[in-house]
Amino acid sequence: MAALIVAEGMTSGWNGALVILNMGLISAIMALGLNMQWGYAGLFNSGVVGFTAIGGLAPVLISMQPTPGAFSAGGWGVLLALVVAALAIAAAVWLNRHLTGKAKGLSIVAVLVVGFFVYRWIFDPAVAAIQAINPASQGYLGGLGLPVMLSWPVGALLAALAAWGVAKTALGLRSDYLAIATLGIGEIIVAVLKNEEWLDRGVLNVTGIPRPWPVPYEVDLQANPAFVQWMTDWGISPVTGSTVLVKLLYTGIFGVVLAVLILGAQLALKSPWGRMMRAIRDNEVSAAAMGKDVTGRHLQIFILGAAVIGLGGAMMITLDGQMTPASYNPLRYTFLILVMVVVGGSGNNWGSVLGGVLIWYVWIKAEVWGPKIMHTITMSMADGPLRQHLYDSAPHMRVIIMGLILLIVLRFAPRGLLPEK
Amino acid sequence: MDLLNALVAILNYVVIPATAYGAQLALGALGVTLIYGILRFSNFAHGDTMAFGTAVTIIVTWGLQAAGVSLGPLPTALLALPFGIAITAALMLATDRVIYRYYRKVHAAPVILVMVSVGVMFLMNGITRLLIGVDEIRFDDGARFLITAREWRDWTGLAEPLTLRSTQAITVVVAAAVVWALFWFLAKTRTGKSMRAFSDNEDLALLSGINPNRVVAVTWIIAAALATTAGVLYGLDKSFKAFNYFQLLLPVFAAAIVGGLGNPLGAIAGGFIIAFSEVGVTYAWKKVAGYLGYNADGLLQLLSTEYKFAVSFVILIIVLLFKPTGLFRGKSF
Amino acid sequence: EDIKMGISLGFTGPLESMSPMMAQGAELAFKEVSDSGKLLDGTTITPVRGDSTCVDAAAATATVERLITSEGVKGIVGGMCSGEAIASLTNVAIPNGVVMISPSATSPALSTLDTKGLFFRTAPSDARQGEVMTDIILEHGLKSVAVTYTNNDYGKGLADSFAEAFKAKGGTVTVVAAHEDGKADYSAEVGALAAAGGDALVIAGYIDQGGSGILRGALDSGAFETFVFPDGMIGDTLEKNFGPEVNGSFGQMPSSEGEGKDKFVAMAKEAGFDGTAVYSGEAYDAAALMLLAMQAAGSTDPQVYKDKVLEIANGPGEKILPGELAKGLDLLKAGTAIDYDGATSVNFVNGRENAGTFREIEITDGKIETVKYR
Amino acid sequence: MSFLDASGMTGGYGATDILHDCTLRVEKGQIAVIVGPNGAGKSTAMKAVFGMLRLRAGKVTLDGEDITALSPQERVRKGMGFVPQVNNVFPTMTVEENLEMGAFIREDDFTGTMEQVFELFPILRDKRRQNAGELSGGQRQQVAVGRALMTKPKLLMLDEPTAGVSPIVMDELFDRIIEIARTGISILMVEQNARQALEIADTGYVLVQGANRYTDTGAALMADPEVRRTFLGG
Amino acid sequence: MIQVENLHKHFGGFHAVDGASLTIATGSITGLIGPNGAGKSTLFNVIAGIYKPTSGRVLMDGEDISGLAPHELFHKGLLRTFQIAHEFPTLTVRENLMMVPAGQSGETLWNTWFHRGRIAQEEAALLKKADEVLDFLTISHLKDERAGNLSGGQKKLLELGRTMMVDAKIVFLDEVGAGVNRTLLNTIGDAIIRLNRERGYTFCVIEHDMDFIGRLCDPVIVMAEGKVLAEGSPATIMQNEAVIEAYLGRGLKNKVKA
Ligand SMILES: Nc1ncnc2c1ncn2[C@@H]1O[C@H](COP(=O)(O)OP(=O)(O)OP(=O)(O)O)[C@@H](O)[C@H]1O
Ligand SMILES: Nc1ncnc2c1ncn2[C@@H]1O[C@H](COP(=O)(O)OP(=O)(O)OP(=O)(O)O)[C@@H](O)[C@H]1O
Ligand SMILES: CC(C)C[C@H](N)C(=O)O
Ligand SMILES: [Mg+2]
Ligand SMILES: [Mg+2]
Repeated sequence: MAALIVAEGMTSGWNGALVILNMGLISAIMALGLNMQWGYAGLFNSGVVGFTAIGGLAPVLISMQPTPGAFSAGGWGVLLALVVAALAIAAAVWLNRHLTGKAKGLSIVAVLVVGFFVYRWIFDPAVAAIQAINPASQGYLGGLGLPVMLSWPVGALLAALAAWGVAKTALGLRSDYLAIATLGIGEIIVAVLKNEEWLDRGVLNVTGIPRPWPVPYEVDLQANPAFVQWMTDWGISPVTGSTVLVKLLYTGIFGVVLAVLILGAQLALKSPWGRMMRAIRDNEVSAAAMGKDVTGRHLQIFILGAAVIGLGGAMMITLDGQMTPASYNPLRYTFLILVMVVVGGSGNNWGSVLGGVLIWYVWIKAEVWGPKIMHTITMSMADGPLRQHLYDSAPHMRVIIMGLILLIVLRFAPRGLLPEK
Repeated sequence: MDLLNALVAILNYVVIPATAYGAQLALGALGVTLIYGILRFSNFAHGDTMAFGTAVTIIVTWGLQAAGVSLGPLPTALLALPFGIAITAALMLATDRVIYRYYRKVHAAPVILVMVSVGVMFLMNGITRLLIGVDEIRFDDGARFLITAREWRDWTGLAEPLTLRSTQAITVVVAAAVVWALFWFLAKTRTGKSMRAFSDNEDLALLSGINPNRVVAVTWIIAAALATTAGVLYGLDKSFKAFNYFQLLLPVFAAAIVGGLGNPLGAIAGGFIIAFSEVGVTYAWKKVAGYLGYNADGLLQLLSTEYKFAVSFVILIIVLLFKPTGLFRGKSF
Repeated sequence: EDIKMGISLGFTGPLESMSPMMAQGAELAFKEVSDSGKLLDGTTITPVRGDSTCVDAAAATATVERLITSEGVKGIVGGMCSGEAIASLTNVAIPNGVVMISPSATSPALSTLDTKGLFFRTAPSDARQGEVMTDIILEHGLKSVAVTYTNNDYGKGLADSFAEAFKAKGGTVTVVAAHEDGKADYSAEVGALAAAGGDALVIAGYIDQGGSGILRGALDSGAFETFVFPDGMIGDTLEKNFGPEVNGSFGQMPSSEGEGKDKFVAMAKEAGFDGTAVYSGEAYDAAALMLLAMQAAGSTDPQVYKDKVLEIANGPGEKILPGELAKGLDLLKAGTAIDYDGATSVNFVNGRENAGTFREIEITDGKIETVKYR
Repeated sequence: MSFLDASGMTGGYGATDILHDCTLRVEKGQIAVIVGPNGAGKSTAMKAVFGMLRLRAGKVTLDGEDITALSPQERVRKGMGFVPQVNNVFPTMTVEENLEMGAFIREDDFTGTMEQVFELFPILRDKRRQNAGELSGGQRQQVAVGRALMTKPKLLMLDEPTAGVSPIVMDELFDRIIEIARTGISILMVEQNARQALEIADTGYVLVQGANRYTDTGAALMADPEVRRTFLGG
Repeated sequence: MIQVENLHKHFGGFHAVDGASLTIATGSITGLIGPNGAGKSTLFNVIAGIYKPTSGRVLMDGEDISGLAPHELFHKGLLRTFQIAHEFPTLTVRENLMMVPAGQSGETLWNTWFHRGRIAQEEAALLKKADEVLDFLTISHLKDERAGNLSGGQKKLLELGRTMMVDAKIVFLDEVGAGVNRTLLNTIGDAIIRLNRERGYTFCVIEHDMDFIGRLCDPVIVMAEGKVLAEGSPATIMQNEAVIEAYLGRGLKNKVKA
């Protein structure tokens, strides 16, 4: 794995290699999160994209500067509206518990409908007010202007909250129902981030998210004579030097986070807790009969996994320095992560790390290999529209390669490259 | 107060589109339900199967058009459909042979098969794009309308337009035919019964002299036929774009589950429930209300269209919470 | 010495049909200067293309990252679409201190963004287009319109600024609704628009994308008869797929007339592409401006020449048109000031963007006809 | 030569063999019973005879014809019927449909046979329209046997037909089995209610760890104190 | 110990348990027999919290426990085995036992990170206990085997063993005998009796093998069509005409086959 990255560095430049490695580490973290849900507990979560996205919201809310006047204009209104919505739902749930028969259905519907209209009535004007503020570059609430590192735990928290909501509704369902349900939830979360401009400027994207503490900006480094001197001593061009250094710093931070997560996960897995989880995965009914609170544990692990995924999401946005909701698509953020877990070896934390970095590497390189493969395939062909067509569609080799890897692993190493034990 | 116009408005913007859409979903859901009922897993690749089938059909259509063949007023694609089905079925059978069969042999857990189908999804996803690219393609020819807005206005002199695209009519007719055929097959024919038996208890089916490979093959063929038909109708009515078919997965599954996975009747009901609520909930009732004598300044839109697909999902959850096996009791193992 | 210059445009994606002509425009300028051999005593230029996809901000960022860190370009013509442009600008170009001049990113956001003086655009802001569109519509005697926009910041920015201007001039906007690109079915969206009603429908979208879907749906269901098309909707796809169906509809796009334009079109013809294509001239000017600025600054270092761009663009001095870049370089070398006018009568307002003139068009018997420039 | 002759069967599910040179024979119209400890390989042996298990060695002949290479379906056509130990009905199909499925391979008219089955198990006639899944343990066993009979088998194989069945139904079943045998059908069955089973058995096999330990007439085995102590629970 | 009061469980229109009332005395080994479909397993499932009763109550030591979740009942000392064995296939036999006891501090994440020491101790204790149980059941040689690879009877033993890992008050056994070799069944019988004597477990046993019932159980309760048909000592039950009619029968009609 390390060898791969080094080789990459040698062949196509350290910048490129580090870019891959950094994103690889983040992918590893996401894979770790999914592994907790799928590997430990056999919960099929196909809404990873959603939890990633909502985690990514945190850096915006935490580290961006607040939009002057936005809060007084509509912030409170929005909050109030959300509270109303929450209350309405809570009320509905309460009624669902404490009423029976016809009265139940009617009253619940009534509460929800009324709640909905009150909500819209408060919500819409508030939003309009916020989005009216300098829509070109702001038009949203903005953040709290705090250091971006803070947003990582917050991202985890947001994802955990979302997961809690999901779990409450969908965890009761059978495995593949859960898969469909989470698939939908993922889509919805993304849709919200895309369309609620007051929150994150939606498709207008939030850019210029500040960098975490130790990481400097390339320009400043290049402007800093000491650094330039230092680099020239080493015989490296300041530009290359600065860009590489920045990426290395990220690598360091991500590495630390990953290490901590792995440690925690391993300790948990190698203990009665892990044993219990495997038991539940094996046979829920008798686990319950043996006094294990199956639903409770599922809730716990689902939320935990989601939190880790959210953390990864927040870190990714910090790395990108921008939040672009339109770029969250399930193929890339749900199913690719799934492939990482399965290939690495579901149930095995190190497997997820391996899978994360490895698959990400392949995913990136596939873009380059695609055309090459196509070239070799079409070599024999006579020049013509067909060959041209195949050549143009080379990028799609990427998905095909992924599919093949997944299938081959499932077939010949069903328990992954690093099996559970 | 102008009931007539209100009615026409609803027809034009809700009933007609929703009916066509519903029929398309129903067909998709039937495929999903069939595979679930008989092979016992949720096939994530179904959306992309629809895409593949449609892509093939489109290519054949182009061929026919180039050869100057046409069905007059009807879209040439209908002529190409059988070819599309045949090729898709062939691919399905091949896939089963190289991939799924093994997992049946080792009696893999359903959720593993779901995972496998994700792999297949990736593959078909890529293959389809290799085949026909990512761009939007319209392949409907022949007469585009049964009723156009202008004609309608001239006939009726109503303010509200009403249009009926031939593709919409075709969709409904074809869907109805297919569904009828399928039910007749499952209920009456020996093969159909043997398929039900197989879905009930695979090993025992074996002991009764039912050839499992044959059942599975037939299942895939039917599934391919359903998927392709659904996909082509959808593409005719709207347009073909590989990625959209992947996104169809959610409403299709929602339909199947709402109706009760494994239950054909449910799939159809589910299809229309989903379609009508999607269109109805996101429709702006302002105009209709206006005709009915209430002039709103708002749009009277429950949910902005950006959240259209969320509807199908919400319904899914609600149904599952109150009826975990769907409206029509589906298989629950 | 040989330097590399980047071209970051959406070669794939919703505007893939538009970008080739733009790239060729830019490359035309680079070639012209290289061949002249007059830039900083004989510096030659190698253009490097990169795909910005026009929609995927992340992808665009990666592309520009590549252009700058591994290719080491000295300046970039692009990005193409506003969102992607802003993203790559703030995340890569500014941190690395490289100049970006966009030929087509028109979102108002770019007028106010803090860009450390590294960003310019030869296209006008949509704020302006909004006003122009308002005037045109009112002159057609239409008082109330519905607006739909492609759900990105180009669409949103344009829709907003138009709605503002239109209301200010006494028109009524019945609804401003977004549509997502790349959906199969827009009946719901059209239904909503129809419900809101209006004399015409303004489609601030992309013709190779959702824009078509909306237009198709609106025509089929008979919801609207007259349509208004901004820049993103005006292309041969419009003539090809809709033609006569949209007779009587009209619109406008950034484009200028006059000697400079004609010269450029002629040169383009030479080089074998259509110079009248949208934003092609803008691309030529973007490229030319950077090179001339280098000459004026006597350096290819973006940090240095960025300060010269404005004075080159706005004069005072001798007017320079397409094809006269060599002359311009000479003058600058001699230390005489020039006023680059280029293909789009370049004249930068608020320090970074072209004031821009617009071409008003109308569809008559299925063809896009120029009405006048304004 | 016996009607069914499965000799020297060796094989298993994976790497390790379960059966070791195991031999089972049944004469025409007679009843053979297999007993033995749990995990001895009784069910495995049955599966092997029915071709649901790849054998590494040994051969199976039916009525003198070598059927070792045939697939289960083909064996069904050769006149073998099998009632597995567990889930041996089609739960969501009606009793009648279950029987129909039993007759799947038959091209001729099978209403006659169905009548016979109803004669044999009268309860099934009343429950013919009910889903097999909603029957209780004993009733299911009867459906299962009925299903197997529909193929008009020459050899009927039963794996623990009386497991979890109430005494009265168990006697009922054994009576039926005897009657079936009387109609000339050979019967091979696994039983844990060994005493009752051996009472009606012509031949008894005691299987231990996949190999024949004792083989004799039912009565003789019952008499053998060693067998009683170790396998019949004293 | 357990009191069932007029319990009903309906599946759709079908009354699987139809007003059953019965008492299981503390310290007894109560047998529950009855025709197939009498509702025995359903009754078990209701008592053990798998199904919610349609109506009626279940009392444990006078406390109403109807409709409690299985794991809650477990903590009250009510355990059950299943008609079809429900082991944890991928866990080893030993792990199958060790995971049983409730309230292991190693089952809360926090402790797994910050109280490793305590966990280690507990584990050691559990291990010891598990091995004792395995000896008791005479299957020590299987302790590191994956539970999935055991044969039917061995799984039944394991099920029984799990109940021994905690101090259960009452254990419900559903058809331990079905498909179990008679000799082995006797071993299980002995185990049950010893548990009852030495540890004071109360048992409720469903079984169709009358020898087994006769040897273990007193009293015996007979269910039919969801109701209690009769109750009493094995001897009396076996004489009871109704029971013979509905359940026991009169042996084979044609003893010797011609
Ligand atoms: N599907 C399987 N895969 C692997 N091993 C199996 C499988 N089924 C059974 N075995 C093993 O084969 C051996 C014999 O199993 P089999 O079911 O034939 O025993 P049996 O004599 O039928 O026992 P019982 O009386 O409990 O049914 C056992 O050790 C069991 O663990
Ligand atoms: N989930 C269910 N749905 C419908 N009917 C059911 C269900 N479970 C059990 N039944 C019915 O309830 C009745 C009692 O079933 P139960 O399993 O309790 O019988 P039992 O006394 O355990 O019989 P056996 O001795 O064969 O196990 C049976 O007729 C069965 O068909
Ligand atoms: C090519 C143009 C349609 C791009 C558009 N003006 C934008 O800023 O996104
Ligand atoms: Mg067996
Ligand atoms: Mg039972």
